[in-house]
Amino acid sequence: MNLKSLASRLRAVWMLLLVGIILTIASPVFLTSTNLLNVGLATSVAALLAVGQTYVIILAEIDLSVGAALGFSAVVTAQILRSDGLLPALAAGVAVGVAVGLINGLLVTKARMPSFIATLATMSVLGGLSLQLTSGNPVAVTDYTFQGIGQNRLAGIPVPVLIMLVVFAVFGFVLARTRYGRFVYATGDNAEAARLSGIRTQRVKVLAFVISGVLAALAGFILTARLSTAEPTAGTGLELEAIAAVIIGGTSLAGGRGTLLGTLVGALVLGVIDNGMNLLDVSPFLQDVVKGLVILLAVFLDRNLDALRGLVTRRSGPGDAASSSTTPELARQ
Amino acid sequence: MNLKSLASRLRAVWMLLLVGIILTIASPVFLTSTNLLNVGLATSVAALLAVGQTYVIILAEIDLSVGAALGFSAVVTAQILRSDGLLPALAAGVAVGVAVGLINGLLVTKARMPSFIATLATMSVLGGLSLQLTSGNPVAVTDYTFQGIGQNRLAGIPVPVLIMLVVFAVFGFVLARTRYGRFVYATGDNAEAARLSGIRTQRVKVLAFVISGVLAALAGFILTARLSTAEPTAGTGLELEAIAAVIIGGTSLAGGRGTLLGTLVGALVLGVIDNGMNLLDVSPFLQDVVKGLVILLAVFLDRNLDALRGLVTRRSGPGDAASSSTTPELARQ
Amino acid sequence: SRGGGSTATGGKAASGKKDATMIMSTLNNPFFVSVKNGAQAQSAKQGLKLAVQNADNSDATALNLSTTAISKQVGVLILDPVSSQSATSAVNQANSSNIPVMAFDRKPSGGKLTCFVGYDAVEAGRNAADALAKSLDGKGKVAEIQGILGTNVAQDRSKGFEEEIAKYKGITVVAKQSAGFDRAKALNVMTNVLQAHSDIDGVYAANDEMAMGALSALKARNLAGKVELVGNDGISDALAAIASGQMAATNAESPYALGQKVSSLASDILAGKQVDTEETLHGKLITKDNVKEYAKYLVGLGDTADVPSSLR
Amino acid sequence: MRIELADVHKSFGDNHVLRGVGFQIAPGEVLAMAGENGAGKSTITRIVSGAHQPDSGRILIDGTPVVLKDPQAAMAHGIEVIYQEFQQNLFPHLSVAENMYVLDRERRFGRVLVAKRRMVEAAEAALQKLDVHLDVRRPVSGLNVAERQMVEIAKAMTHEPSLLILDEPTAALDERESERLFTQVRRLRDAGVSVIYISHRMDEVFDLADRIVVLRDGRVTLDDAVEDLETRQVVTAMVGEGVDDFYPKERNATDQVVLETDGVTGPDFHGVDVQVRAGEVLGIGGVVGCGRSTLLRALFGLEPMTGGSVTIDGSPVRVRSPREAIESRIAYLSPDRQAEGLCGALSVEANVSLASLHRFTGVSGVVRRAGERTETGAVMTDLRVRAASPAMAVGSLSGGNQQKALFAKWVMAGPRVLLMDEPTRGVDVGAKTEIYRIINKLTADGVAVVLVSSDLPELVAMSDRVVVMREGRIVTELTGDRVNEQSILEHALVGAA
Ligand SMILES: Nc1ncnc2c1ncn2[C@@H]1O[C@H](COP(=O)(O)OP(=O)(O)OP(=O)(O)O)[C@@H](O)[C@H]1O
Ligand SMILES: Nc1ncnc2c1ncn2[C@@H]1O[C@H](COP(=O)(O)OP(=O)(O)OP(=O)(O)O)[C@@H](O)[C@H]1O
Ligand SMILES: [Mg+2]
Ligand SMILES: [Mg+2]
Repeated sequence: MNLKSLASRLRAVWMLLLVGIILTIASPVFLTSTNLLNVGLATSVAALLAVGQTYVIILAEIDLSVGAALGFSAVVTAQILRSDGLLPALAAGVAVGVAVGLINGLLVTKARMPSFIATLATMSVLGGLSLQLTSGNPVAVTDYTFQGIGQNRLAGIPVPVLIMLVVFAVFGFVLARTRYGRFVYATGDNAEAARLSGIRTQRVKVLAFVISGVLAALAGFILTARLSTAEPTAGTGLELEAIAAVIIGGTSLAGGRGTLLGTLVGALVLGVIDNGMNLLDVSPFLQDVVKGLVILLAVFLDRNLDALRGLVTRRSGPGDAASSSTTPELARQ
Repeated sequence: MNLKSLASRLRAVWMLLLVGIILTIASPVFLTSTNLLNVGLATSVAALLAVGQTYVIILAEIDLSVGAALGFSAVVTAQILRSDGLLPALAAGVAVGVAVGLINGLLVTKARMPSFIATLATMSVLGGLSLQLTSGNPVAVTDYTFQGIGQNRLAGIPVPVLIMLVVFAVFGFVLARTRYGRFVYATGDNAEAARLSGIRTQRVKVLAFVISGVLAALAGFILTARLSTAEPTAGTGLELEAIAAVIIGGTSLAGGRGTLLGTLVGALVLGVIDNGMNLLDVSPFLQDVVKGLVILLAVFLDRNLDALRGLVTRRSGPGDAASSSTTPELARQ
Repeated sequence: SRGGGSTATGGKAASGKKDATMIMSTLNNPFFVSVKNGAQAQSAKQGLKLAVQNADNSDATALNLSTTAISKQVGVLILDPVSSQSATSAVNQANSSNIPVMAFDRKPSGGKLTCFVGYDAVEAGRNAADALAKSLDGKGKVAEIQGILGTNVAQDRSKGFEEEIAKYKGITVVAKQSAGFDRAKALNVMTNVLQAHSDIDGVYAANDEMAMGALSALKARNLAGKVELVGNDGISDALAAIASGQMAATNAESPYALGQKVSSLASDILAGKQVDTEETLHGKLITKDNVKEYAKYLVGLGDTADVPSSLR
Repeated sequence: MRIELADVHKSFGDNHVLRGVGFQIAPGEVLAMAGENGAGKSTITRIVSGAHQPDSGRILIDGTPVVLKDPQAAMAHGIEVIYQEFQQNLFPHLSVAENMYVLDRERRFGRVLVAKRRMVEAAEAALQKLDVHLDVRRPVSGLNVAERQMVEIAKAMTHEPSLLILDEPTAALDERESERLFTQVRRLRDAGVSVIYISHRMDEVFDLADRIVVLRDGRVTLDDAVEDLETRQVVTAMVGEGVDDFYPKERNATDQVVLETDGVTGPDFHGVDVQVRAGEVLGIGGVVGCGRSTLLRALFGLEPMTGGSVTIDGSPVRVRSPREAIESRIAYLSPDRQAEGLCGALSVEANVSLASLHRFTGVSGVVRRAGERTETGAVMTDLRVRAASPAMAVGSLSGGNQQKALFAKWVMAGPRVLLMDEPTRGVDVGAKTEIYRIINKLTADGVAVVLVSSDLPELVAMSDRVVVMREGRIVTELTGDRVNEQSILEHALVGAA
């Protein structure tokens, strides 16, 4: 978008490189192509959720329902796959995603509910529906074509990784280069000004929630195909993972700022941490500790690199630090 | 604070009454004093977390670490209780709460990290530490006095309920009537304007996180005493319950607005829903669905009661709806 | 039956009550769902009004649910404790309200139980260790995939497994990672473990859900059936995997049978009959040799949901 | 375009703001709208722009009744608005160019995809017309108040409007920029565009308008061609009484130096030496970007000071934060009341007492509400803050009343030094006079005042002494008769582009 966001992207990339270099030294296996593809594969599901989440967060909203939406659309897809075949199943899964997104979007815009609580409630509803629909049992998937979405490779690259890259490219392009993308930034930056400027801010928001819902369904396909099973509780907790990826990637919860490239890097940072800890056989009790500390370090560097650089070149005074720390609030209107 | 917030408190009370009336009709047991005290008892732990969360959310921040802080301080307290007795144990538990709050506060202010990701990371760290400290095993508590915190009654009222009421009274008073409370509202509404008025906004925030940490420790005492055991994973998920209570109680995630009375009512609404579904033997899979729907309804009514009333008295046009929906943004500057 | 010696009667059961509340530690797991199904099927047969509640793995929720059930004066309170220690409060409360209380799966560490019925989780870990060792002929490198840390089952199964596997000098545990009883997590964790230890010979997963996730990871590397995989529980997918030779064994603990047992005990208590105070159920090691037989046994119980269609 | 309002009513809750407003504008006419703070001018603006709906009444465009249900509907009729508050117009994190073409209704820069380079070029060209030179790729958050105002104006001009509404556009502009704006307004008028121009500056109103409508308590109290009117009549129609003396300046300066700076240097100013005496008002003149605002911010601890020293009452002070400034009894009235002045959701009362709350709290920290209410009430009455209730949210006051509430906060803090940047921005003539009286009262009590204002008559009338800044340095000091608009402008502009 502009220089500032470019810099923040690059910063996230630095973090990724830092973690990557440490792991390359610590584990001989880390920097092999199979392992890196594993990271991509493990990241793909949360990363897809993070794409929609980025749109929603740039709009100064949040979507906590993505994990549950993933689970619900996964079980619906799997059940229809058993009874009616591939295409109806895929269509039904996408329809669930659209419906969930529409409902979230309308609750936030028309019913004027804070997105945090609205999507927390839909998360609860969808989680319950998934269990109800399946009586709590996983739904096995034997369709060979469908499994391919998760298990095949194209030119040596796992299909989920390809899907992830295509989705990031397409939605990144939409965000950065289209009118709709500009409306997303403008509405998130200052919803009132956007409305008065003639932007249909409610539609912009509803569409973002729909994107989030559809990508949750797509993520559900991948996860189901990888496991050959749809689990009603499959997405539990993935919403926090996705949100963390978005924020680590430099998008501000206050809205108006962020890039999809940052989100991709954020998702990869999280994936690399998990992968690295498994490779190094870090004690499972300590994994949460390490993960938390690495996230803290990453975000700390991201937010303070300028200030730290300033310290070195002695350009910054107390006023600078204070004024930049208040920018997010200023921006909130 | 002002008329508007008073009205919103009352609205939350209406919701509570509505749910209560329905349950009184549906279940003969609901409106008995033992059952109502059960609701109070069941609510007390999440409600304490919601008190600190209210401060933090009015400051336009969020504290996701409260559940993990509860668990960590609980296991520390229980371990020291076994080795060194009651007072050192309580002191250690409180010290953990203070330390967690300080760390969160400094991460958000000095290290300028978004509170969502900072407290998500501390949540992960604390969760891991609890497991590490206990090797994943619960720590039994046999101290009779300590158990009394959770299991005794005073004048027929369970001690946790009394503690909850005292905490709400004290912190409600602080928020509504003291200088610090005023600073919390001002900083949450417009941190820059507050800073220019001479308020040390960073201290205000740090103190709020400390309050949140200490109340998490207190909630940990109660839970441990009730269960006669400290579980490393005891607080998991309670942060979302607490945040939901705060928002249902009318506090805005955008900051600057909210009351503790609202939070108490919000927590009770959630407690009553749970209690009611159990009394009515709602199928466990459907409970999540019902709970989500009731939350949606409650918040919808809370946010739209004025507009609905306007529809009835025919005073309001479409533009009004729009303008009141934008008031929060306008008000935030 | 095989349990402990003493017996007890259900106190005030003669009051003619016909209802019971069963508080499950979780329902986000097919094992517990099947327990619930078994219990409900059996109650329907015996005319017992059974309410099932879900504590969602939270001690606090479990306690709150118990308190509510006790103030409703249910005929029998049935607990599936989230953890042994934390269930004590609920048992004590029920005791002082003279409500008969029974527990299954995990035994509360205090209070007076009318009866307890359950599988031995430490033993489950041991059995799995023995089965794994046997299929590896006592030597090789293995990985352990643990459940949700901090839960009783995860702790006990891990303890049993580690104690037992240590007895086999030829076997080294090269990786020990948690996948939270979750299939998708196990897939990622196992993929990474295979990356670090490509020469692995065997895997123990603390439940079959994770075993299935691990199996997906093995399949992706064409190692299914080559790396010995042992799980716990005996869910339908695991039975199918054993039948097809992709999995070596599982320590099956029929949840449906457990549920049935719980309901019939509750009915006995309400009817004032004598019941054993303690009944430990033992898991059954299922391998390719006996998987058909076990499937037949389950179908006989009426538990078709836990039998893969290929074995019905 | 001919637009007519007939019997328009609007209430916010119990506050009946518009009580039957009616007037019309002809094509190619500039209609000036004047009225006290809170009279309802901005509310009319928002109704015509589709942002608010009237409770009753009609709007006719070229004789046909229309319903302007949202901003899009108004825009479809070619209605463009420059709102009073920046927050209603701009996107801080978007670039200047994106701000200007955010909607791009005509899809000049692509139907779906955005042609960024062409957009940047168009934005540069549009600003050029206003003689504004900015890097249009920079985010708006880096601009100062005047620059933002110019961007807003440019944004409204990007569409060829048939009705342009400007709600106090010059409140943040200096003479030069205002003049450029007027040139554009006249150009549009000559092209047949209708203009509604809202201002509290009578000279501008008479300079620009063809007709004047005065609003008082939600009713039109005067509607006449400008040739038939005198300033006096307009003011009387606004405030209900004659204002004889706009600038009731009292000379209270003493010899005792309160604030002294010695060679202070900061981001946009260098080697500034000023002395302000007790009871004195020191005006600072200069054009946009001369560094005077930054100087004030630095004195209040909001910008780093890299050199020089500051003394107050003879003792050196080092101010690194607003808090330290307040402890040294320095007060600062920010020109940006939205971002830096008020807590919008808090009550008027809580805002006014915010900087002096310690006076109403003991060691316990409990606020003595009664004392607080009495004192804030007194200050608010003095300053004529019009609020339906002191407990209402300050954000729902009219713009001018918000400004007065902000002023009240600093009066109440009892400062020794009062730094004011555009203190009467958006304040009506009657209330301005009140603010000047308050300044007199403060100086009589020995407060040292520094006044930065782009309202030159105000600066001339209210200052005892004026220093003029150019490119971050003080270029001259004017006293006595030399304090006049002519010489301030001369010194401010010499050598400037
Ligand atoms: N959104 C709102 N909610 C409640 N009251 C409002 C709102 N907007 C305006 N008002 C009230 O309407 C009245 C008129 O305000 P308006 O902004 O139209 O005045 P104005 O004539 O533009 O004043 P100024 O010269 O100070 O800008 C004021 O009393 C104000 O408090
Ligand atoms: N927050 C900011 N970020 C970046 N640049 C700024 C900022 N504020 C001011 N500037 C720049 O600093 C320079 C000095 O601005 P300053 O506000 O001191 O001028 P001024 O003479 O007081 O103008 P005015 O009379 O309009 O208030 C301007 O070029 C402006 O663009
Ligand atoms: Mg106005
Ligand atoms: Mg200025």
